[in-house]
Formats: sequence, structure tokens, C-alpha cells
Amino acid sequence: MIRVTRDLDVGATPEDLWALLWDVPRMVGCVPGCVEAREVEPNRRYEARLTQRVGPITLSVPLEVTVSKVAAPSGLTLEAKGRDRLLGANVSLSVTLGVAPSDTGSRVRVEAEGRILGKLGALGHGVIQRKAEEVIDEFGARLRRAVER
Amino acid sequence: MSAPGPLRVVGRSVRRTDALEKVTGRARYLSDLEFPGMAHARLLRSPYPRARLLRVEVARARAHPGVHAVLTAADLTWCEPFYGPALRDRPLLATDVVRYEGDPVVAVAAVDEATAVEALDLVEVDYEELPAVMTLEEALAPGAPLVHAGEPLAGHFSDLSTLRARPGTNVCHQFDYARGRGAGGFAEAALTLEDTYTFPRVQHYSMEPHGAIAAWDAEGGLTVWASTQNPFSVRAELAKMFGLPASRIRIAVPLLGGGFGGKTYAKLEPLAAALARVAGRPVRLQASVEDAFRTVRRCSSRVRVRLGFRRDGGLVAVQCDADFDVGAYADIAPRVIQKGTYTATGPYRVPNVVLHSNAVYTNTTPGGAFRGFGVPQIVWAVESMMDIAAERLGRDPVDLRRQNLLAHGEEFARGDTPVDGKLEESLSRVAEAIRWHQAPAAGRAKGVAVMMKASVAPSVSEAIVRLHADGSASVLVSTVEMGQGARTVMAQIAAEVLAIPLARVTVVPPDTSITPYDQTTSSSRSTTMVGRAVQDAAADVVGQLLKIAAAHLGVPAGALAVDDAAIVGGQRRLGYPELLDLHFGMRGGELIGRGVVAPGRTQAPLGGSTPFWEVAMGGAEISLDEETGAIVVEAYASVADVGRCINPQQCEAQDEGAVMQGLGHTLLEEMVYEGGVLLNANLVGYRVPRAEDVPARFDSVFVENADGAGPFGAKGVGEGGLVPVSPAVGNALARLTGIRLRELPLTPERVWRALRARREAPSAAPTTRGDRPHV
Amino acid sequence: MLRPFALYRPSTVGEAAEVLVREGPDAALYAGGTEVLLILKEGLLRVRSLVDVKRIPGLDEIRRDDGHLSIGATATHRALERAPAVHAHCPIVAGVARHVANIRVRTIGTVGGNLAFADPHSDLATLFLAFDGVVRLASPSGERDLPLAEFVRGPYETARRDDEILAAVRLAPWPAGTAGAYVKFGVHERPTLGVAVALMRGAGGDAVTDARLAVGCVGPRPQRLPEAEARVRGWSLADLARHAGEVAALAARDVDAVGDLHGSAEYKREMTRVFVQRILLVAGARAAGRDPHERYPHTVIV
Amino acid sequence: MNVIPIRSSCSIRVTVNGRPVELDVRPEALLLDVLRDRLQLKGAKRSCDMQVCGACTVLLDGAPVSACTFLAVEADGREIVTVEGLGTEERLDPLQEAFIDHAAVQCGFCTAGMLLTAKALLAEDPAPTRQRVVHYLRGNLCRCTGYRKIVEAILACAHER
Repeated sequence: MIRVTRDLDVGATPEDLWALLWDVPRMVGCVPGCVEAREVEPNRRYEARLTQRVGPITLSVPLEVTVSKVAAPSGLTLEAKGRDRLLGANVSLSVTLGVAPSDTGSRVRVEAEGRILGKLGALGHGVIQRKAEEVIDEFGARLRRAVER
Repeated sequence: MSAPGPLRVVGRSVRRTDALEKVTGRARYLSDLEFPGMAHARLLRSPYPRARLLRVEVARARAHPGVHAVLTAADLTWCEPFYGPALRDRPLLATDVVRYEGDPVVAVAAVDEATAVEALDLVEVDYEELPAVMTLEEALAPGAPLVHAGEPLAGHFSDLSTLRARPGTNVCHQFDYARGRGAGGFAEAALTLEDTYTFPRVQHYSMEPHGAIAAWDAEGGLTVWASTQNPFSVRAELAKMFGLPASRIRIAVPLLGGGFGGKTYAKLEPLAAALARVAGRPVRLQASVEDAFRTVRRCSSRVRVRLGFRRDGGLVAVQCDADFDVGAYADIAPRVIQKGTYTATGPYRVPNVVLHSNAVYTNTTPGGAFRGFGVPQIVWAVESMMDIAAERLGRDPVDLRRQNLLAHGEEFARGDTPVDGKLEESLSRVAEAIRWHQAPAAGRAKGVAVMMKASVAPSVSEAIVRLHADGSASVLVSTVEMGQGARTVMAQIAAEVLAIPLARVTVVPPDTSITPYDQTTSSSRSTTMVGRAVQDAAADVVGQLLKIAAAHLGVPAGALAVDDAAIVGGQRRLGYPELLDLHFGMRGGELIGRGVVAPGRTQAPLGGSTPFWEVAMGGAEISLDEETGAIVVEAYASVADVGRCINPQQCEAQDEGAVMQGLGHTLLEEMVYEGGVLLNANLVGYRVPRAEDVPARFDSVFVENADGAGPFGAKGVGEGGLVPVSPAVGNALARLTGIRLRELPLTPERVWRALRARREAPSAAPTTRGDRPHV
Repeated sequence: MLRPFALYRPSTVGEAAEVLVREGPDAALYAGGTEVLLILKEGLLRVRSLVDVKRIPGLDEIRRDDGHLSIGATATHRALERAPAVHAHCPIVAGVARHVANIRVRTIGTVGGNLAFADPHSDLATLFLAFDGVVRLASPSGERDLPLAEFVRGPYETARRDDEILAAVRLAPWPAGTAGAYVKFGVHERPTLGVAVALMRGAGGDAVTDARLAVGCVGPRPQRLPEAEARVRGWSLADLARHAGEVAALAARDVDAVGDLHGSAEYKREMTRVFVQRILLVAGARAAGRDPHERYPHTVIV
Repeated sequence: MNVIPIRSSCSIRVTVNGRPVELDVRPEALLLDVLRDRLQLKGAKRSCDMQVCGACTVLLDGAPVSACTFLAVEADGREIVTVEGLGTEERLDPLQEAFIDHAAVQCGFCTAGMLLTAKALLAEDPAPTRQRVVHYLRGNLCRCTGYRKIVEAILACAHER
């Protein structure tokens, strides 16, 4: 089980930030290792491919992403599921973004919870939690850059 | 009938009959067998602990070159694709739902392993994950998701045909036993203790994983070579599944690379048989160690015990409520919860008893038989609490135990076998061996624990002894050789009774088309039950020889005696070959003796009276690195009341192996699940004992009063030694530090957390359960 | 059971680099194979070719080279355990090599493979940090040296470029009079923790002039603990005997601990405190000419 | 550059238990499978398959290796000893004799690995201490005997040297 929670302050109002969150191409740029992403059903379902390297091992998963909860402009929850056929790794992720106004713009709370089933999940147990933390931190940094530009 | 005069072969540490082939590498195990045209099988297993099977696409796998068969549940319309000794709840391949991570979904047989793996890569399965129950708490919570919905078919054990599930829950069987005034007895108790102890999920780790090779013949008969401990139970299972008479199914068992209970009852045999049928050729399904972690494990447990003592220390009442986590399929767990709970009162005299246990499904690897069969899980609780009671009553723990021990010949439970050993002799021997009355060195402490276990009953063992024309003999028994040395013991017994050299006795490997019925090689029962059948069969032959000689010499058989492969009377001496020659009028022919030991059903609570009580007592002396929490067992003494060692050195080897396997779940081993998935299904993440873990001082002591029901007064040994290890070490830890841990294994981190908790809140209860820290 | 692959056996760095660059993620470096063959068997890595560097001459040499101990990447743990140059210049390395994994892995497993695989539980990586280890990476465009601490980026991740192979690791032997010690603790197949310590002392002086302290297995990669090291500088051996606990507390504070099957982060942090203190006292005793042989359960002290 | 292309074989010459053997093997062929399936030397066993248990131990130029995780091509030009090469039923190696006499064999699945590892140890150190034997056996698991009789059997051979 992977659980990562991060708070980050972003120099943009919740409304502006909210607009970015739905701008799929710009959002894709913020998610490290997220390559192709396309909208299947506007504001509802997307497809994306997540690629991450854990040392010599490359995880490359086609994800089906569904937006399970929306409360504009304060928050939304994404559920993603997919399988890397080569590694035999089933990935399931849920990411909740909470957006609240703050004196410098808005404060974003990122709550990610996920699981990698199969050999990678078992053998990589301790390593993957730390990797997920790095990915979420990088996501926060890219989000801030994307908004504040 | 035992041969008169001193024993020649029984009681001596003769060389194992299979020693030469094992040290030279000639010994053949299932994984070594090959047959012309044999295909190799691999399984696709569920990655989810619980999910609905939406789609299983195998077309591309079937088309892959070199593939002989690809099976899904949909392809099994020609057989009854369910098995299980107690409940036939286990599908050959998942039908609509998968019930644990590792549940087989697709089976492939191909020209070689590489092709089978390539074919599995081409299979596509869509799952819809469902909420799973991973712990006893989750599985027993009201409204918890049900691992099994609907009525399973009953298995093939008559005593379990009345399985008592609790409808609408994950409880698939319950066991109850009470005597005296039950819980009413606590009214007389001056001291009542109540506590809950848990036992982890642990793995047998037979070094040879499970395996089976199946082949159908032209007439529709089935032969299965299997690494199994009970070929006849596998035969009964396959007969039902494939609609065949038992006579058309042959189960042949080579040497096993270990079993420890993990290879009892059908495991891979049904799937190998189904694959062989579809592939139209022999198929070998050989598990890896990782597969074994997803085939069977010990039932884990949560055991609540109440002990009531009179002021003088006498036990007056025992209550036990045990929940056993049996995993996704029942396997033989319904019997485990009965056997383990039945002797919750251990070797003690207790007038008022009320016992209840549940077999609870969870979405994990199925729990089955494992050395001790439920008793280690209960004794870990009871023997820990006996020490707490001794402390509260201001009594010496050994003395408190001695006071409560049943006497030789006393009734354990109405209808069951009276106690068949001098328990106080075992207790004084273990106290002496661990030097209980000498104060331990600084930084060390000692702990003791005792156990008494019933063997499986009712049960049936048959043996055939064939005396050949040259005076050599073949012993036909279905006892499986899995390292415990049973074949050597059977040879010794036959050689003793027939009075022929051991080297002229051959024990025929188990094969249900050749060797007669035996229920199982488990429960420490073979020496006693099968040994007696061999003794009787050999005696049957000797009886025939005496009759032949008597007729020839014109003297009553009673005036004749057996002596070194000959019948002697007065001055005359007739060698066996000569006697057979006389009997058959030519050189040839053989005498066949038969032995059947089948005590049958009795009034005993478990349906049959135990053939013997396995009694074992352990003493541990430990030191502790308080800063890291690491426990070292500096010395261990194991005492077993064996009646008589047929082969002393092999009894020692069995006892030492049992203690070290017990040390595994006491200090090191735990199958770690997280998010429904098993994290350590391999030997890098699952730590079994190594040579460096053996206590510096280790004494194996045998009490031999020839008071057993087995041949020459023998009883069973082999499971007992494992059971007292965890309570003995737990008691030593408590005496050293005052810390009482209720969870196993006692890993350094767990002990460290308990020491820290006590430092931070010295006034609080001596131990805290705390959450489940990492192992 | 391994999926098919091609086996390249280059005799020069150039030949090796050519395959590595061409095949990219479809190729993996291979020497002893004690780690790469395992992840191939587990199906975690799929490659179409393995590049065996054992035929590149000179890569297995262990020798002194301008003040450094140079250990060739394809030198096996067994060779490390026995090499005269190691016993002469960094004897503790020979002692630690004897406790890597088991006798079979030590027979064929290589030092370079161990470092390049960058398993967080590597004993050698931790110990070599205390020797200011520098890895020498060879590529067609020449060699570059990189401190080991920069080479190992994270769990199973190194700074090796596609066209590079690890040629050697170079250790700076401790000055005469340095007292060193290594301890590894753990119940599992791989250690829960490894600590290497070195106490440098001035000529004949009693004071500790410099110290090295490296902790491994506890976090994503082995790390030096500069603040803890600084704390010891200037201490007498008597100070060390009395205040080792302070240094240990600093080490426990600064270590980056990750929980896994070998222990929770909290436990690993506490074990860092316990074993840094213990190994400092062992090194201190050795500095004073004593040979302490305390023994602790599930612990190896070299 | 020497290359063995994917899915093709290369011929290797190996001395196995004193006998020269020539074989065509694929790059990914593991030594354990070549010994067991091609040379019918079934003494080495596959158990943990991860270099931990020692059931697959063979001696390569006298040193123990895990045949389960060793490419057969790497054995070219080298000498392999398996348990079948230790002694014959008529003339057992002293270690085989000692294992029988000390009941150091039960199921037998770890026995080949134990014998060969002990053989390598005694070649390195003819009279090892108990502690040395225990350390050397760190990578040899046994689930039946509890190890005591195995260590004693090895020590018994040590004193005889």
C-alpha cells in the first residue's frame, strides 16, 4: 500500500488553478512519467500511460482514469487502474486534490493512495513508497511552475 | 506377538534404508521423474485477493505453437471440478470469482516450461476487484463480505459430514466440547485468568515444493505420481471428480522432499489429471516455492483462554474460544480446529471444561495440516498462561504443572484412550535436562512448557508381508517416506518378527495399486498404527511357518520356536527356504501375511479413541539483547514420551528437526500480507531457521517405558517437539524481563517495542498488544 | 527459467558500449549475474541481450594504484576476501567481503555488479563510502571518476550513462593508526542495517583527528553522516568511550530510514543509534590497542 | 566481438565429474536445467530458485555455485562436480559415510548441497571449528534435521584429516 499526503502553496487563485486541472494536456505535463493522455469522456474519463523507472526496471502502464468526485473549485478525486502486461503488475491509484484559498493564492492538498500488485509490488515494497513520494513532490513542483508561469 | 529374548534389530540405530541413494544423489523425487512425451504445466494465478472474473481470453494461448492444453473453468464440463477433504469448496480453476491472491485461473500444458510461460503471457483476464477480508477481525465483522456464498458439497470424511457452518457468515465449521459444569466451574476458582493469544500465518517450506504427474491410459484409467502424504485420500478425491472406480486410479508416491502436513490431501493432483486428459499425454505440474506459498500454509489463529485455579493451585475450570483463520478454502482445517481445541486442557486434570472453535474463511492462501495440527496454536496460549498463574499463585511453574498432571491410566475425556504414559517422569526429565533448579546465569532465564496431543482416530492401517522362497521378505505398506525414516522403521519391525537380517527386507514404495490401504502419513501415527499392522502381518507369516514345521515334524507348533530365519524344535532346525520347499513341493511360492489395525469408531469426542497420546515437554534457556530485542535460545531440552524408540537416532533427528521448525514460528517466520497481497512468498523475504540458529546446548531426551500401543510398546514422535518451543521461550522472556508477548513470532522489533512500551509506561499492563508493526 | 536473450562478450569497453547504446533498455550489463539473473527470472526485467563484461582484460585486477586501492569491477567477493593488496591496504574490506550473502554468491558475485545494482542492502557500498570510494566509469570517450555517493543515486539507481561501464572502484586507504570497524545486523537474508566507522588519529597522539561514519541498508542508499563525524573530531579516546552515545544520537537523527520487510523506519532509526554507539566503542577499543570481542545476536562485527 | 545470438546455441566443453562433455546450449540455459535435463544428473535440486537455500549447489572448479542462477555457457572449459561425482556406492566419500552414520540425512532434498558445500569447506580448511562450519553453511537450508547432525557429521570428517 502506498500512501502519500502533501500540502503545497500555489500562487494562483483556486479558480485559476481549477481551470488548469481540467486542461488535460497541461495537466499531463505536470505528472512525471505520464506520456500519452487523452480524453475519453469530457470531465469524466481519460486514458493515459504512466512510465516510471525503478532502477533497471521500467514500469509502463496504460491507465484508465475516471474522475470519481468533483466539488468545483475545492476538490476532485481521480481513480486510475491499469496493468503492465510485461511485468505482470496491476496498478491501482486514487488521487484526491483539495484546493483552498490561502493568503498567497491557494493551498493544494494532494492525497495519493495506491497499490502495485504482482512481483514488483512485493519485491519493491519499501522502495516504491519512497518513489511515490518523489513522484508526488515532483508533481507539486511542476504544478506550481505551470500555474505561476 | 513379539519375538522372545533380547531384540536384535528394533531399538537399534540402524542405517536408513534410503541413506545410500540419498547421499549419492541417486534418490528420485517427483520433480526428477520424466515420461516419454510428458508435457509441462504452469498456472496463471489471480493477482487480486478477491475479484469477479469478467473475461478470460485464451484463444491466442491455445494457438501458440507447442501448447498441448489450455484450461479454464469453462473447459471442465466433463468432470466434477471441485475438491476438498472436509468441504469440496475448492474449484480446480476459478469459476466466477477468485478468492485469494494466487487462486489458479488458467492452466497451460506445453512441450516445455518456456513454452507454457510464453502461452500464459498471451492469456488476458479482466477482473473486477471486490472488497476482501484479510484478517479474522474483518472476516467475523457483522455483514462482512462472504468468501464463499452458497452451500459447498460435503467432503469425504464421515466425521465431518455433519459440518456445522454458521450460515451467512465466514464460519465454515464449528467445534464444541464441554464436561463437568463447563463455565460454571469458574465459581469455584480462587484465581481466574483470561487472555487472548494469536498465532501467525507460517509456511511449511518443504524444500521440495508440491508436484504431480498425471497420465491416462487407453482404457480410461488414471495414474498419478504425486508428492503426497496420503495417496488413498487423493485417490478417493480423483475417483469422485472424474467418476472412476477407485480400482481404475493408481497413485504412486516416490520419495518426498519433506511434507510436514503440507502435502496431505489433494493439492495439484486434480489439476494435473485434468490437464493430462485434455492434452492426451502425461503432464507434470511442478510447483515452485513461490507457488507453495500460494497452495497451503498453517492455519493462523486468535485464541481466548480462561483458566480457573483453586487456591491450592489445582485447575478447576478451562474455557477456550479459538478462531482459526483457514484462508480461502477449508482444506482439512475443519479437523484442525477440532484436534487443536480438543486438547486445550493439555496433559492436565480439569473437571469443568467448555471449548469452542471456529474455522473462519479469509481471502488468503488456504490453511491446511501442519505439524502439530492446531495444537501449537492453542498451547502457545495455555502454557503461557500457566506461567502467569504460577506467578500469581506464588508457585514454581514446574511444580504447578506437576500438581495438575494427569496420572498414568487416568481418563482424559470420557470414551477416549486413558493417559498411556508417566507424564510426571517427562516433566522431571525436562526439568533435569534444562537444569531448572539451578539459577540461570546473569542475563539469562529459563522457561518450560508441556503438550499432549491426540493422533487421528478412527483410522485404518493395513500391511502385507510376503516371505519369498529364498527367505527374504517384502513389506507392502502405504506409509510415505518424507524424511521421517518410516521405511527403515517398518523394515526393522518386519526383520525383528521374522527373525531375518534387515538387509533381506525390502519395503515396497507406496502405490495404491500394490500397497494396501493406509489413511495417512501424518499425525505421528505411522510407527504405531502401520508398525503394528506390519508386526501382525509378519507374525501371520511366522504362524504359517510354525504350522508347516509342526506338520512336518509331527510336533505341536507350541513346541517350536523361531530362530534366525529358521524354525527350531528339539534338535531339528528347518530354514525358511526348506520349509517353503516342503510346503509347495518345489522351490518357489511365497507365504503372505496380512495385518489390519482398525480400532474403529468409539464414544470419544472426536469420533475415535486416539491410538496413543503424543506427549512432549520443552525447556528453553534464553538471553536477550535488550537494545535490539533479539532473543537467543542458549539451551533447549526436548523430552518426548515415545514408549520405545524403534530407531533411537532417527527419533532424535525427528525431535531436533521439530524443535528447530518450532523455533521458526517462535522467533523468525511470518507470511506478511499487505493490501491483500503476500509480500514475502520467497526465501529472501521469509526467513526459516539456519544452522546458526541452533541452540549451543541442545538435549533430546526420550522416556521409554514400553507403554505404547505400537509395536514393542512404541508410540508416535515427530510433532510433539515443535509445540512447546514458543510458550517455553515466551515464558523465559517473561521471567527475564516481565514482558508477556501474545503475538508470534517474537521478532527483535516486536520485543523491542514491548520493552520500550514498558519503559515508557511502567505502571501499565506488562505488555501491550500494540498495532501490527513490521516484522 | 529465463526468457531468451543474446549474449554479447565484448573484449573492449568500446564493444560493450556499442551494444549498450544500440539496445538501450533492451540490454543489461552482466558479470556474476547474482542479481540481474534474479530479476530476469522474476520477470521484472525483460531484455533481448546481456552484455558480459568479464572478458574485458584488466577489469578484475585488485592492486594499489597511486595511493589508492583499485578494485576491478569484475573482481569477485571471494577474490576481494583473499587479495594480498586488500589485506595490505584495506584489511577490513577483506573481512566484510567474507560476510556478503553466502559462499555461493561470494564465488561468482562481483564487486562492480554489487555496486552497479545499487541494492540498498549492499554491505560493500556502505563500507566503501567510509573509504571515500570513487567509481571509475569507462566509455568509448574515456574514463570519468565519480564519488560513490554521487554514483549511487537511489535504490537500484546509479549515475551510469548508457555508454558507460563500471570499470573499478578506488578506495583511499585509511592512514596508519586509523581504527576501523564494520557491523551488520539483521534477521533476514539481507541485513536490516550496516555501519562502517573509521577513527583517524594523529601521529602518536591520543586525539581523534578525523572520523568517517557510513550507514547502509536503513534507507534508499548508504550515506555518510557528516555531523556525527564532526562531533568526534578532537575527542580523546576517553571522551569517545564516555560520549559515544551523543554521536549515535546524531546519526539516528540524520539517517534517512525507510520501512520495509527488514524493519519499520522507526526501528531502523533506533538500531542506527544502538549500533553506531556499539561500533564506535569497538573502534575506540581497537584504537587503544584492545581487541574487544563483544558478540550480539544476529550481528556480525568485522 | 564474441556473440551468441538470441535463440541460437553455442557449443561448450565441460568436465563433469571427471568426464569431458560437449554440449550445445542456448545463452539463457541455466546450468541446473542442463545438468538435470540434458545430462540426467538429478542430484542437484531446485528449491528456492533464488540462491538462498543451496539445494542446487555444484562445485565449479572446486568452488560452490548456485546452479539455479548460473548460465550454462559460463561453464565452458571448466570443471563441474555434482553429488554424483563425490563417491560411488562401493566407495563413498568420507563425508557421505559420515552423513549416514550421524543421521544427517532425512528427506535428502538438501543433502547434495550440504555434501558439496562441506567438501569445498574441508578443501579450504581441513579442520574447521564448529563456528566456521556454521558460518560456511549460512547458505544451506534444511527443514528436516535441525542442522545439528549435519554439523557434527562435517566435524567428524574434519578430525579424521
